[in-house]
Amino acid sequence: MTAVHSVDDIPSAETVETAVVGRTLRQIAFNRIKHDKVAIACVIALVIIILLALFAPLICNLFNVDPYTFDSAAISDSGGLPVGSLGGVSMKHPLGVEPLTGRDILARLLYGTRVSLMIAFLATTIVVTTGVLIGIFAGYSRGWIDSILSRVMDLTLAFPFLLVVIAMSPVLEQRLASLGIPAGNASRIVTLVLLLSLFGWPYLARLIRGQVLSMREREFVEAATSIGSGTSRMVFKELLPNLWAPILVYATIAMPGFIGAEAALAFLGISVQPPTATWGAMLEESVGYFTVDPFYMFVPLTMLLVSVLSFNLLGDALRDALDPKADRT
Amino acid sequence: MSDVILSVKNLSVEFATEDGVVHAVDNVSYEVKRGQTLAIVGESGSGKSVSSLAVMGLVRSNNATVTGEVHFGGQELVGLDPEEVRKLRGLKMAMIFQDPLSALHPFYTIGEQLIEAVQVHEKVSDGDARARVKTMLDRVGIASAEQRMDEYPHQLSGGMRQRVMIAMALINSPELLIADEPTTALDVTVQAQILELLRDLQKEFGTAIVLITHDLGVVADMADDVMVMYGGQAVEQAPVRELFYQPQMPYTWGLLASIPQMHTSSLKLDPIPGTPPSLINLPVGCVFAPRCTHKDLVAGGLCLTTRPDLGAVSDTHASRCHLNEAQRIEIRRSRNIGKVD
Amino acid sequence: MFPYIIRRVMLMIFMLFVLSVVTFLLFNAVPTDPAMLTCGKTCTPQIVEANRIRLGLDQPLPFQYFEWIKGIFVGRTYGSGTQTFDCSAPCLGYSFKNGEEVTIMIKQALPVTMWLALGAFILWMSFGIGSGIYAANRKGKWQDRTIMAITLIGYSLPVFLIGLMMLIFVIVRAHLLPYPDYVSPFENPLQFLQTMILPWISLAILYAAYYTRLTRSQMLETMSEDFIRTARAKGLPEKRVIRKHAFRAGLTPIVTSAGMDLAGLLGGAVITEYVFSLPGLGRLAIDAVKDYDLPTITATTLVAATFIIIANIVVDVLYAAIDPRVRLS
Amino acid sequence: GGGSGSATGGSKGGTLTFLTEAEQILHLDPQRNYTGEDLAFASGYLNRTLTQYTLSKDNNEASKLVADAATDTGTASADGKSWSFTIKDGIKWQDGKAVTCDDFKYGVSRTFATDIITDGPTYAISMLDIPKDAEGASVYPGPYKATADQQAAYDKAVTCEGNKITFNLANASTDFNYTVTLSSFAAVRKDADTGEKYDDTVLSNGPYKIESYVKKDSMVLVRNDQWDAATDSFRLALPDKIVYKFAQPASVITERLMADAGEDASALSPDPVDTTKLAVVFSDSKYEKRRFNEFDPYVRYYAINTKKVPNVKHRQAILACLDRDALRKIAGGEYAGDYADGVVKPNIGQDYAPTGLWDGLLGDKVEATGNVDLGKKLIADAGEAFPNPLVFDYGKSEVADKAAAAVVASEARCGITVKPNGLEIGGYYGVVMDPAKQGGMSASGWAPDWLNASTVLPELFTPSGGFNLSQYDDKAFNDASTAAKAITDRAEQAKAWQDLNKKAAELALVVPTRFGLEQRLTGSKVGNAYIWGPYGSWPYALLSAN
Amino acid sequence: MSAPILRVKDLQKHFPVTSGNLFKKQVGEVRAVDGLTFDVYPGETLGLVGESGCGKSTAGRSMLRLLEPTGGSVEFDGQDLLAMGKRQLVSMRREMQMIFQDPYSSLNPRHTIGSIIGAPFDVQGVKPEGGTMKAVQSLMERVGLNPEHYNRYPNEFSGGQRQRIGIARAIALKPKLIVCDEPVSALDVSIQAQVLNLLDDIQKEFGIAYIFVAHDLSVVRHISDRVAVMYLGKIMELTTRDQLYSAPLHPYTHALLSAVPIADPDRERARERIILNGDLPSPSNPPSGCVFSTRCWKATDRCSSEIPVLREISAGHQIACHFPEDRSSATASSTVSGTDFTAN
Ligand SMILES: Nc1ncnc2c1ncn2[C@@H]1O[C@H](COP(=O)(O)OP(=O)(O)OP(=O)(O)O)[C@@H](O)[C@H]1O
Ligand SMILES: Nc1ncnc2c1ncn2[C@@H]1O[C@H](COP(=O)(O)OP(=O)(O)OP(=O)(O)O)[C@@H](O)[C@H]1O
Ligand SMILES: [Mg+2]
Ligand SMILES: [Mg+2]
Repeated sequence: MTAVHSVDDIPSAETVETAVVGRTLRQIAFNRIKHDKVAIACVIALVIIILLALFAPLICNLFNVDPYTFDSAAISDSGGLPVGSLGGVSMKHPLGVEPLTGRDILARLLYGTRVSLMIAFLATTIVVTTGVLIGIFAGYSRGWIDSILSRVMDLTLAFPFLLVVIAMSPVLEQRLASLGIPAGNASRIVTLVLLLSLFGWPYLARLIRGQVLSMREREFVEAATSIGSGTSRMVFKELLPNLWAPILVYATIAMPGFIGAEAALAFLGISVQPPTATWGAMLEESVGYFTVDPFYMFVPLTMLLVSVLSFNLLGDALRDALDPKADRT
Repeated sequence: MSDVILSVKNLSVEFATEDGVVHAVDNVSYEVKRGQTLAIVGESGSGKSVSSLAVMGLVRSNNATVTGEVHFGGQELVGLDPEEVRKLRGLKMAMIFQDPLSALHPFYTIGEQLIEAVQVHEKVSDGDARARVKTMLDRVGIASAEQRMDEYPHQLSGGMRQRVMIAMALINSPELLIADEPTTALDVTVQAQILELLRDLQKEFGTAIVLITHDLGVVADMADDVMVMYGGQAVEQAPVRELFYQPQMPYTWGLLASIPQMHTSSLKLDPIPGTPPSLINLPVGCVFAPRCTHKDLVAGGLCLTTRPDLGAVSDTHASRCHLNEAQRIEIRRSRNIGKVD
Repeated sequence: MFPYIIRRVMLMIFMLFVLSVVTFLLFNAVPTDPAMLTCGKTCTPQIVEANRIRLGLDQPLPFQYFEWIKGIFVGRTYGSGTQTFDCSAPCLGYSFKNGEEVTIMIKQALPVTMWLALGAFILWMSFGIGSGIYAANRKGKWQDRTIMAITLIGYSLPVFLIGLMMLIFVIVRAHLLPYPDYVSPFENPLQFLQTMILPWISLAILYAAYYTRLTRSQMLETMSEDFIRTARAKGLPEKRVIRKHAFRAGLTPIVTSAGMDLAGLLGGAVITEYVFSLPGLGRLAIDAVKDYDLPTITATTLVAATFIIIANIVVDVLYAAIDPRVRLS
Repeated sequence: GGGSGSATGGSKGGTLTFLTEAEQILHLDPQRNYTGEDLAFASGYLNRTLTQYTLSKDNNEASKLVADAATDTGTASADGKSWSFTIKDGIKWQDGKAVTCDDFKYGVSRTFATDIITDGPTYAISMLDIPKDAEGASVYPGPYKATADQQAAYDKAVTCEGNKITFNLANASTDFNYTVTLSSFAAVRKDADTGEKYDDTVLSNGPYKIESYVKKDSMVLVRNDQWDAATDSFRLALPDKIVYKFAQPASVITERLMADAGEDASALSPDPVDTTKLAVVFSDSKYEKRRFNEFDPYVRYYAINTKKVPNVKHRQAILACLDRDALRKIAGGEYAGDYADGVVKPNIGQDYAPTGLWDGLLGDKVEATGNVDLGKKLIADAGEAFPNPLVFDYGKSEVADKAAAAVVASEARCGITVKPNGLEIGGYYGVVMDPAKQGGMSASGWAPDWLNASTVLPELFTPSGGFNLSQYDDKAFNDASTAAKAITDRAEQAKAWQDLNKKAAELALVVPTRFGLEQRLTGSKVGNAYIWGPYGSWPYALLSAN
Repeated sequence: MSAPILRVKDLQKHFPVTSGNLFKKQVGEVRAVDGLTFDVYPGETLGLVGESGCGKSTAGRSMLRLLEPTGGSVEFDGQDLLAMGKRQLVSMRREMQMIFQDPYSSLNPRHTIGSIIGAPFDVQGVKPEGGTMKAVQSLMERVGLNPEHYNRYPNEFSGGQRQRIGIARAIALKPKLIVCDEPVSALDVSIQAQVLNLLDDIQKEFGIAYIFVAHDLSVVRHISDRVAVMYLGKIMELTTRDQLYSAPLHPYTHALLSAVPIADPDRERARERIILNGDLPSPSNPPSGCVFSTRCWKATDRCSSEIPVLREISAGHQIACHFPEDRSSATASSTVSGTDFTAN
């Protein structure tokens, strides 16, 4: 006789438990990151840098330094180089002083960190949000909306970034002024962030659009339709959660990109206005002193290198950790 | 025995992963004779592909360890200079992979890929190689081969691609052909064409075939001998008729009972409950014990504590099970499995 | 193929049109009065007015735009009275600031930038691809780590810093090369090479990192493809598997990036040109922007954009050449 | 050593190389050239002027005139309203044609075409006897679009009789022969005039001619074989070839000159030594013979816009509060120069006398770091609130940005809110010369066009001056200045200028910051290098490459 | 018999083949589904078989208006589905559900099982008694999943378990019709059997009608009441299961049935086989006349010029062939194995 197996024979919970040791991608990724020494080091470095930036005023108080005070005593009267070795490192100025002005490098570095990170962070946030939203929208709508959005992306990408940024900063600043944001550093930062974002979003939007196009073909999207889901549920609940991996990876790579862009713009003299410090501005200035006061360059360069490396390596680690194919033949 | 072209002894493959060591293949031994077909069946993930890749020397990930012996045409392959193994691959032993679209390079024409397979082993002029490829494509039933040779894989249908894969494998008339689920991606009508082709070619060249599949119908059609794998182990090995008519192992029974029969009228299927084991934490006892509905028949919970050996049922038939012969016959009779006299 | 290219070129012309309008508007929104820039230190409002009329800046914007477009196709005449001069087609405008036809300036600057971009491109591509493949084959081993670390550091360093440091160490300090002094390669090949080698290297350092990483990840990706297993099963030697099968399959994104990057550089490698005093397009553009030299800005922007758009087309055609699955119709 | 050779030292031959950060010679067109270094360069090599300053390391000696294209240093009519010069025979253009009186006359006429001939000095317009219209512009619009009537007006003011050129002036001038040292009074041949484009292609009548000129890249000068040394007692023309390399990064120029390797031994720069390397260059004795540290002709100052800050106490407060010490340190400390006490610099000679600006002229002594108490007191005395914010225009550069920061910080001590307005150098004067756009304070610098304060005080502080950034218009001051110009006794005139200078200081029309010093470096093979007083430049006519 | 729950008439779905970048233009079309007509009654299972790519999934989707059909009509529960507005359609989806082909891609990997199975309640605004959570857990229990795994993610489950999640989602709102798109083809034989049994039980319990899409004839035979055989977007034969398997009339059905290997060596090797020549033609360029004519061993000139219509040949037996043939007797008489029937 044929034994009748009904649903009751379906494996009990216990067998499932032992049979499938499944973990979510998030858990797997977290686990992989936890075991990745490089990634951990990066996270620590970034946390330290961010803390330094957040608590800049506090730390400066602690050392009794500030980024704007000129200290004529700390520099020589002939040539304006810092007095003392290692760029004027002393009790009073733990990381030395800036040539010509005697402003404290530690303080400038910390406040510069704030500005640089803020620019990079804001730009990344805007780029990621707009890029993701537009990318999802284009990919999900397909048809003429997609065509138009894609052309806009092409067009934006076809603009020579640096030129437009340089030319547009004064214009934008003026517009902002008419909106009530007075010219000055606040508006400079806003301008920079807006311009960096303006040219940053199409890359991500394209990436996301591609992902969405292929994800649309996955059946869970259709399954969502089949139960009657609307567009907003589709975009925010079904698609978006599946895009975190590329978004996260992109964001960690974009951050250092923007930090570097700020430095390049500083070199061309269109970053934040002095006396406000940024990493880029400090580096740009210190390059000239490289032969006579190498320590001056060493300080911001180290910061830049550490943060760029950390973000990039972390991005790599994340990508590896989030890659379901990793470590398989 | 000169007849034996491939003899595998105690082959094990382990992968070190972040979750632990995966025992993908565990002490597997088998032999294949010239002109004969060995079918390997078993559930998904039971180590069928990995064991064959190990034979071909294609288990290449950094985290893999291959142990055991692989005698091929009188040569020991495990531990041999990889360069020597490479020279055998494609020439003396060849393999067909499961998904013919992803197994063919999308950027090269069929002709280029086949000609390369000829020229890597032999100094042949382009013209000669091309002629040989054309003959082979004709042989595997590709119409207007000359023209097809200049097409890319995506321009061919699934059946044609699989034929191209077969042509590629057979182009140097290998002594051994490993076919890893060669028809899973195809539908039945094309599958029938392909199997027919394999059979013809085997007759012609006397090639030994290792056929991996989970379709017992295909096994019934093609195989001389069968090896059933479960959880990385060979759980039953037998000539094809014995396996279908006198299966000795509960997993094999489960497999046979799960198939909806085209020509019988059983209305309710008899599935194996549960899911396959994790290859990292294999059960201490019989690997199949957690899903086995008959383990209670064995006294003292032996099934859960002691792993059964691959015991000989006859000269040619072996299985891993603690049940005694009487119990097996009784169960098969009650479940109507195989032919019970 | 042909109809495809024709369609793409039409699309390109359309995009260039949009671009030219947008640039024209953008830069006309700059708050500085270009007429004023023509009149120098001893400026009076009368002179400004006179110049405004002479340069046609008193005309309404659409008319100015029309004149400008006309100039490109049929040439135009500037000035009035006895002091007129012809600017023959393609007339990209007349730079008030430099007192020169923009077309001539671009003709002078373009070859410099082109050589710079091409040389750097060849360098970084060969290095990036080579080391990427090497690293991929040694994934996780120290060679892999070292290569990735070195390229990342190269990528993190601001390009002005790399350039200046090389200039100072290689030329000023070690006298390994003469000072950069651009000549055409047809005029003096040796001097050309001596001048270009450092700019090439510093640009290559910047870009190589990305290509190393891209190649590496592409290789890792393709090496796990089934057709690689097939190639091995055929008995192909490993070298051939990598070069002919794996690399070719992963080439598409590399080609895309390469096309875009090369095109971007052809629009001007601003900072490198600055550091090494190369009279290229980037400098021309940036200087024009700083001087609010509208005709030069508009023209350079368009030239740069044209490169990018052409690169897009070329990349797409190459795509089809590499990947037979891509159809261009 | 090379740098201190006598005026006739150095040997012929070789290539002299100039390295500069600039992207071009600002203007080669003689009528548009108005920057000291470029004037010296062009008149040293390409165009001859009627008169020249003496080539001498000694400033007093150098301020004396010598004849160049003219046979002597000019003859004034008795009323001082007409000056004539006779042009030497044998002076030729590079194409072999003789340089005539008409060429000089034509050259001067170009100055009037102010729409095309921009940036040049406008002395010809203000001094020549040509009627002005209601708005004060000359009725003569220059040679390009003059009607016959207009041209006739000019032809009356400048006349040629054979080789003798005569300038008829509107007002008496005792030193018009100094004025003509400016290349805006140099010759341009009518048939060679290409208008706006002449700036790139000048036809030379000097010892060299342009072989190639690519902006942002280089300019090469080679010998002009039509130049006859016999007609020229001013120029030595020693190098065979002169190469100008543009657009070099500042720090690299200094590094190269310091390294002094290969061809760079015959190189020098019109730019100052990069501030970052000053300390090294001036402390290491190996540079001793080829480094120079001299006063340049400039006074650096911040003009205070009297329209925006009308209250003199407020202006004085700005002066009192400023930390000039920080500014000087930023500019290089002791290498930046001395604290200025007015717009007239000591190296002008007799027209200078200390004004005592910082020693009580404002009511109390003002230290270099500022006198905050005094500043606060002055604001309180002003009787009204300070018109905050004070927009501070300056041309952007790294150093200027830092200086602006110092200005902001130090003025803040007195409650003055300075709003820095960094402008691209290219558009700087376009903004600040426009009263509608100028801020309350604008950074600038001024050098006398010749060694007479008449080229300083009236220019800077009267409406008729060309550079009145202070927007100052005071009847008494205007009259005093016009009167001073007309004084024929030089000593008496000097006294008048001294008084006016002190007056201007007291009125706080500008914040004088520094009497500029300039540091330069040459390669070791460069001969006859020194800093030539009149232009604060190299003595181009003398330089040698070996 | 009661009224059909689903009436499909001349259903068509053509996909445009486009080219161009900015301005797309259609250069051809893929006739994925080309005129299907059939009814489905409450509680019955209609099997839909055919080679891969013959348009089964497309047909299933078009019936539920997950794809907008190009032509034809679909009447669900007496209402014209194609005339419905978006709103109405959404609420209609309560009654008709789909189980998707691929258990791996049909579950959103970033959602927990609980939220996947609970989604229909959410979306349709249905508040089950005792709360969604409870309803979901009882559903999980019903399909044989441990309710405690409510918060797990799909990747923690095996293929069979995932397919059950999909089933649970489909039956959550107790619909009247479920289109099962190859629910077992991605599964192992043993797991496949589990799922088939489950579907069977659920049908018995709720009286749901199934449209069961598959290409595996043995599976279809196991579960269906009636079977439609498709080839290149068209129905070739539609009849009851027993009729189809015992007395097929269409040559294509013959070929299909004969190609299924039997898991029994003796019978398998003795079986008569029809090996078709060539591959499935491209649906964007289908053969003229009878679409099967290019591979049919009985094809004549008529076949390649005249399209055979689907007609009722006997009660409940529809066929689209010019030369129907009952080979059940022939099979019995013929003992030739491996006969190679070729077209030309
Ligand atoms: N590189 C690897 N690292 C870790 N585990 C691996 C690796 N390659 C294969 N495995 C594991 O080895 C086991 C056996 O895999 P194999 O591919 O041989 O299964 P199979 O029997 O061929 O299954 P299927 O029928 O699905 O093809 C699987 O559990 C698989 O996950
Ligand atoms: N979105 C689409 N655009 C264009 N063609 C499509 C689209 N979807 C399906 N097709 C085509 O329609 C035909 C039928 O596809 P469908 O998926 O319905 O086949 P199927 O019978 O379900 O096959 P399988 O058994 O492989 O699932 C195929 O040729 C397919 O290529
Ligand atoms: Mg396998
Ligand atoms: Mg389907």
